[in-house]
Amino acid sequence: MPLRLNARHLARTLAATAAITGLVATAACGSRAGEETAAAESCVDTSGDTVKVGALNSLSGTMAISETTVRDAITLAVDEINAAGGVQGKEIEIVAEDGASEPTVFAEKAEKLIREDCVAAVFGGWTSASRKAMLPVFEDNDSLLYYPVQYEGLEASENIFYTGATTNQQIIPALDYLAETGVKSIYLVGSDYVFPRTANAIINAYAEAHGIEVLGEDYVTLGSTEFSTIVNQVKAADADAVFNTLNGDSNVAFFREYANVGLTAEEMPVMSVSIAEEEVGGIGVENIEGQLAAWNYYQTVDSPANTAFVEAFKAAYGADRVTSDPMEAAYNSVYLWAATVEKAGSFAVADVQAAADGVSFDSPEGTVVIDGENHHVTKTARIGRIDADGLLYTVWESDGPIDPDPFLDGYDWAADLAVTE
Amino acid sequence: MSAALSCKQIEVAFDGFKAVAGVDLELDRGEVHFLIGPNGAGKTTLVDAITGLAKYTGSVVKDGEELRGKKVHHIARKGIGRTFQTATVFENLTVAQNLDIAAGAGRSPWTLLRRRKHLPQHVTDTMERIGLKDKADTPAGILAHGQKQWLEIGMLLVGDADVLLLDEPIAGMGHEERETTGLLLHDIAADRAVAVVEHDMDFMRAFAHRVTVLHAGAVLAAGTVDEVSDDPRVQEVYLGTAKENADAATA
Amino acid sequence: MKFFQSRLGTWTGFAAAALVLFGLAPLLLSGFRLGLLAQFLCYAIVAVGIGLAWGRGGMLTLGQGVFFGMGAYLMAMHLKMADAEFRNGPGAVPDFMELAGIRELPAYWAPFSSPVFTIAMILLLPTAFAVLLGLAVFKRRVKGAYFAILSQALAGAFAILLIGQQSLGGFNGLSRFRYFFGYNLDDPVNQQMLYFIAAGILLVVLAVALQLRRSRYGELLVAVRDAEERVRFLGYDAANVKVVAYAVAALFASVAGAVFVPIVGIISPASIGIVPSIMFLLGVAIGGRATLLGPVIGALAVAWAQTALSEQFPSAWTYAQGLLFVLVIALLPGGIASVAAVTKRFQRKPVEAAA
Amino acid sequence: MDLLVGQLFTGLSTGSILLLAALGLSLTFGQMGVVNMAHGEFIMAGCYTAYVVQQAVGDAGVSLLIALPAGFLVGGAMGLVLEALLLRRLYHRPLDTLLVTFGVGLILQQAARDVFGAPAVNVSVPEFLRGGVDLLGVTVPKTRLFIMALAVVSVAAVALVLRFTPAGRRIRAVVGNRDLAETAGISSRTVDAATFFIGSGLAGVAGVALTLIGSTSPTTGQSYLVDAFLVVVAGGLGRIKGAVVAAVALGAMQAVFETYSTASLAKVGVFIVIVVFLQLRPQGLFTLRTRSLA
Repeated sequence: MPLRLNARHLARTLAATAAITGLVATAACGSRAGEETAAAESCVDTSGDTVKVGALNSLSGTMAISETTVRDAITLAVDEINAAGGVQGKEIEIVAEDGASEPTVFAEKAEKLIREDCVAAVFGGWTSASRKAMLPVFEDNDSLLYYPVQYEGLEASENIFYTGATTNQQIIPALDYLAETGVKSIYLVGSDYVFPRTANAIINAYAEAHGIEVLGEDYVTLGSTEFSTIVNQVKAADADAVFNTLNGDSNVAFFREYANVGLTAEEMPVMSVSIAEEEVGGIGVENIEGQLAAWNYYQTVDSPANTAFVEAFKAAYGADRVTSDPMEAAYNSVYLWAATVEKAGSFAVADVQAAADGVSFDSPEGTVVIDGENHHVTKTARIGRIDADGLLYTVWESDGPIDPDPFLDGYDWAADLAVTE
Repeated sequence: MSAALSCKQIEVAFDGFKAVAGVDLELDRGEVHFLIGPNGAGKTTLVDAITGLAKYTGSVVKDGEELRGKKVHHIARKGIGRTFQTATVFENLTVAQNLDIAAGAGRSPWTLLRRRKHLPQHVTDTMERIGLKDKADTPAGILAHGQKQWLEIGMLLVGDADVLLLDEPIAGMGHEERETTGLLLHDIAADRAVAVVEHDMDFMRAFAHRVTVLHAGAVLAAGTVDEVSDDPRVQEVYLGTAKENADAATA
Repeated sequence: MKFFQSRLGTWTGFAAAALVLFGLAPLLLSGFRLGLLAQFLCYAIVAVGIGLAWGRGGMLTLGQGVFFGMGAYLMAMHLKMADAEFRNGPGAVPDFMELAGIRELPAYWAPFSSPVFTIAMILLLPTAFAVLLGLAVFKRRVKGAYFAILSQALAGAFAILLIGQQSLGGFNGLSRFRYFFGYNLDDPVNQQMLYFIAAGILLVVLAVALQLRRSRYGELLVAVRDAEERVRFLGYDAANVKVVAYAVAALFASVAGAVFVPIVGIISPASIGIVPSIMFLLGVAIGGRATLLGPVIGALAVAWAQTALSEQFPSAWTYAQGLLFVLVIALLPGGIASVAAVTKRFQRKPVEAAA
Repeated sequence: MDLLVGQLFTGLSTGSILLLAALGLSLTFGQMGVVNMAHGEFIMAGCYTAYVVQQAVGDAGVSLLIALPAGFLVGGAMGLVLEALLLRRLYHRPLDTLLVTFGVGLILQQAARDVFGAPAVNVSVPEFLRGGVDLLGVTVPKTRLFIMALAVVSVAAVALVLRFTPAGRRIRAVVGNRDLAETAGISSRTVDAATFFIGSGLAGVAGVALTLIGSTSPTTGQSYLVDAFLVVVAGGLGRIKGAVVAAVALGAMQAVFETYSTASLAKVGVFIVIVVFLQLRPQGLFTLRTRSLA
């Protein structure tokens, strides 16, 4: 019989398969748009002596550069809390996963942590893409994500706590500082993805309202190291300052090229929002000394809480390691979660959400308080100057913690940008 | 009798070097026409030119139609088939599949997308003719060397080529196989034009109806075996080459 | 082996596969694992196409991410449109555009509110693109490593192009889909439905590939792979033969991408660039490129290993992954599917040597 | 005028970076048919060689001079090992070399991450290469001039080695006709190893040079790889001359596209140009003529 198969047979196979699929699919149909879906059952088990939390950071791929340090900070915080008796008397157990620098992997691993490992909360994520990928997973499964990185704002989810800065706690203070120091024109350079684009939209609106001229706006592909053209254009534009939203490796090439064509921090300072202590080493202090950065935390912040944090971190990971803003925010996020759980007296998501408002933590950057409305935290803005020792030193600080305003509702000039959910 | 294929003033140049420099050639049906000449005489290049592989100036006309500038597969469809110095067959396919593909250049997409229910009659016949009937389901890759050459010739036959250009069809064959191949060539030349590029003089003497001798890209002599053998220039070229070869061997 | 070539054998094979996919898997796997399997099945669908183009046709397509991405983005556009319309009425702007400051719906988005148009585009656009590109490349006899590198550059360029398109979500891509043709995506029952759809499509795709392999075209494709010039000298336009397989592979990848989107819930340039495209290929190489089921097995095995290894060894799994590729491809060129053949050959070595 | 000169220079500079990255590939891919996806990781190894040497030596200028030959040796040694352990078995399966070396690249990348840490490290630019030189009204960074010079020197060195040394003649003989070379008594095995050593060594040199302008991290090499392959494809099989022309042309195109549109679109534009170009010259700019069918 081997030579008998033909098109008719194919048609039959196809029809049969289609029929099976159709049958099973219709029989299995669930709720339609507009109907309520049965809420997912949480499987978090708090009956034992331990409680599981997830740590989801990229340990491989391009983002591993930044995210491995965040993982270290999370681990440190968990160890400290455990040493102090745990949360609700239970020891915290970390379930570690690799996000592999890919949004789909973040989504997959987040779902695994929630549904298979039954973790009470997940700490991690870095890129906006990873957060956007995880958001529906946490909402659909009604679980909690603590996201530790400054980001572009314009988001608020019941299921995410944002412990990094939103735009009004980082970018707007940076612009305020530049305006205060007499900057009348700026040049925008950024990597081509959502954070720089959103940040630059805000900067343009701000500039228009405050009489600052934007002389140029350039984007390079992520990871690009080709800056001849852009740096030449920057030099030709002769702005008072450059606002830099480049990401990762691109900064190295940018600052080297910048110094090479003879531009200096004195005549045209660069304000960066993605360069922290970790990155300075890779760029080379000699290329970036004197330039500015905008964050909420530096290793040099003078507070007892920070002294303890830096000491503990160096003890755990080596004296040559530095601490940075995202690490601190990640460290804070674990403490904030623990404090919220203690306040709620429960690990249940609904209880944690209900208790979150007003929960505070005396963090290395100062006291941070959760805003129950938008799930962000209050943060003190700091402008730092990069010094010869590779560390950043505060040159300007906001008057106390700034309330988070992710949709920039409190800024008239941002009315065109602000979108409410 | 009109020529099945007529080539006029064929010239092929590589980087200024003329591999073929103005060759005229006529192939007639019913004839086995040998192309001989020393290495580098331009025999294979001439075949490449006719079949559209090498760019040339001049003219190749088959059945009143100019072939110059046509694509390889268009020329093949005009009924010009060729083989290669090393037999090129589809090694992972069976003999039957090889021949079936060769027979099907004109098949409609619909036919192609269906399974073959049975082999076309002329494929079966050709398999018989080239002596591979009992190998129908054998992968071509494990055929003996000579059998591959026959298969390749068979592929041209089922493809209805009436001008066959065979590049060293008996290379690597034993005595008996050569004999069989020679008879096969005569058999298929009954209603086709067959051109054979060969080095083997004995084989040429035994089976050539007509011979063209190429030297340095040009026709040195043409005619019957005897006419060509008696030509002093041919003798010189071949003796000279023989002498060079001998020198090279001792060097 | 003969059994599986017979009609009964084929039916049995498909019935067994259907039983496993539709019966056993949903019974044994948790909702999460079933969702993962659904995702892997999408990779398997891509793999079947690569098996055809590369394994049978010899075209090393390092750029299947392009077609996968096209299908995925086209589907994602429809889902975002449907989502916006459900919440804010016809002509509404999808949520991510609002965030990006795009107030007006771009004209090219509008037709994607129609499911029929979307599905037609998913089927036609990547296929047409593959035909055009294939004709451009194969007619000029660009092949082998040249074609591989060209298709890889295409994947890189495509990803970069998408990153620059704010109206397609830029670097973040498109995510947060709530409804799939009117069904809630957060309902576990509907997630299972998606799994069944993926499984059904895989079977259909396998059936199509099987028919292509067994047809005269399938033999011709192998002939082109092994001796393209010979085929040309037999009067075929070899480029057309290749284009068909390339386009079918593109179509499969596009369909896989379209199903992938509602299952995984996000599509971004990171899923379709150079590295993901190589990953598609590695599954096929490891499973056995020239066989029908090898690519499916390979794609599932690689995806599964990636998940399992990264769960067990989150920071060291890359080593295992790299080693797997090196060893399997260097030592077992026929892939997992050739294990049986290799053992058999080992047993009858004398015969083989004689041949 | 300034912009024009600037763009011209940028094109040359980008081109010479591409050329440095592609030169080794042109040997291994072009002449041997091996598609080495780990070439990017060899470049990365060169970057880290520069880093390690600088840590040991201290002075940036001296260490650069040591690192260039050291990078060549490190890259070359890695190439030799790869060739001996894996590629030697795969010469008849060129497309499989692509997949195998991709796996090797994954491993090397993770190894770099474990040895040197995931964050980028800094390799200081020597004092004498800092700053720029004014040329026709444009400030030209000295590092880029250095890289251009290095590219010229590397190309010249490769050309001289291939043309005038016995080893080079053997390499060209094997590339031209492997079987004939073997019958002439040339061990193609030794020649393959030598070719791979030189090709991979050039990747190491490129890596050392690239630390002058870019970052040094485990993923550094990847960003150069695809462009480098395109240079080799556009330049033509096994042709150094082709690689040079293609690299400069690609660099110039990138610079021009970038001026008139965005950097992202520039990449896409370059790709389209290459596909169109291959329509006209399917074998690249320059081709070796052989009589074989394949």
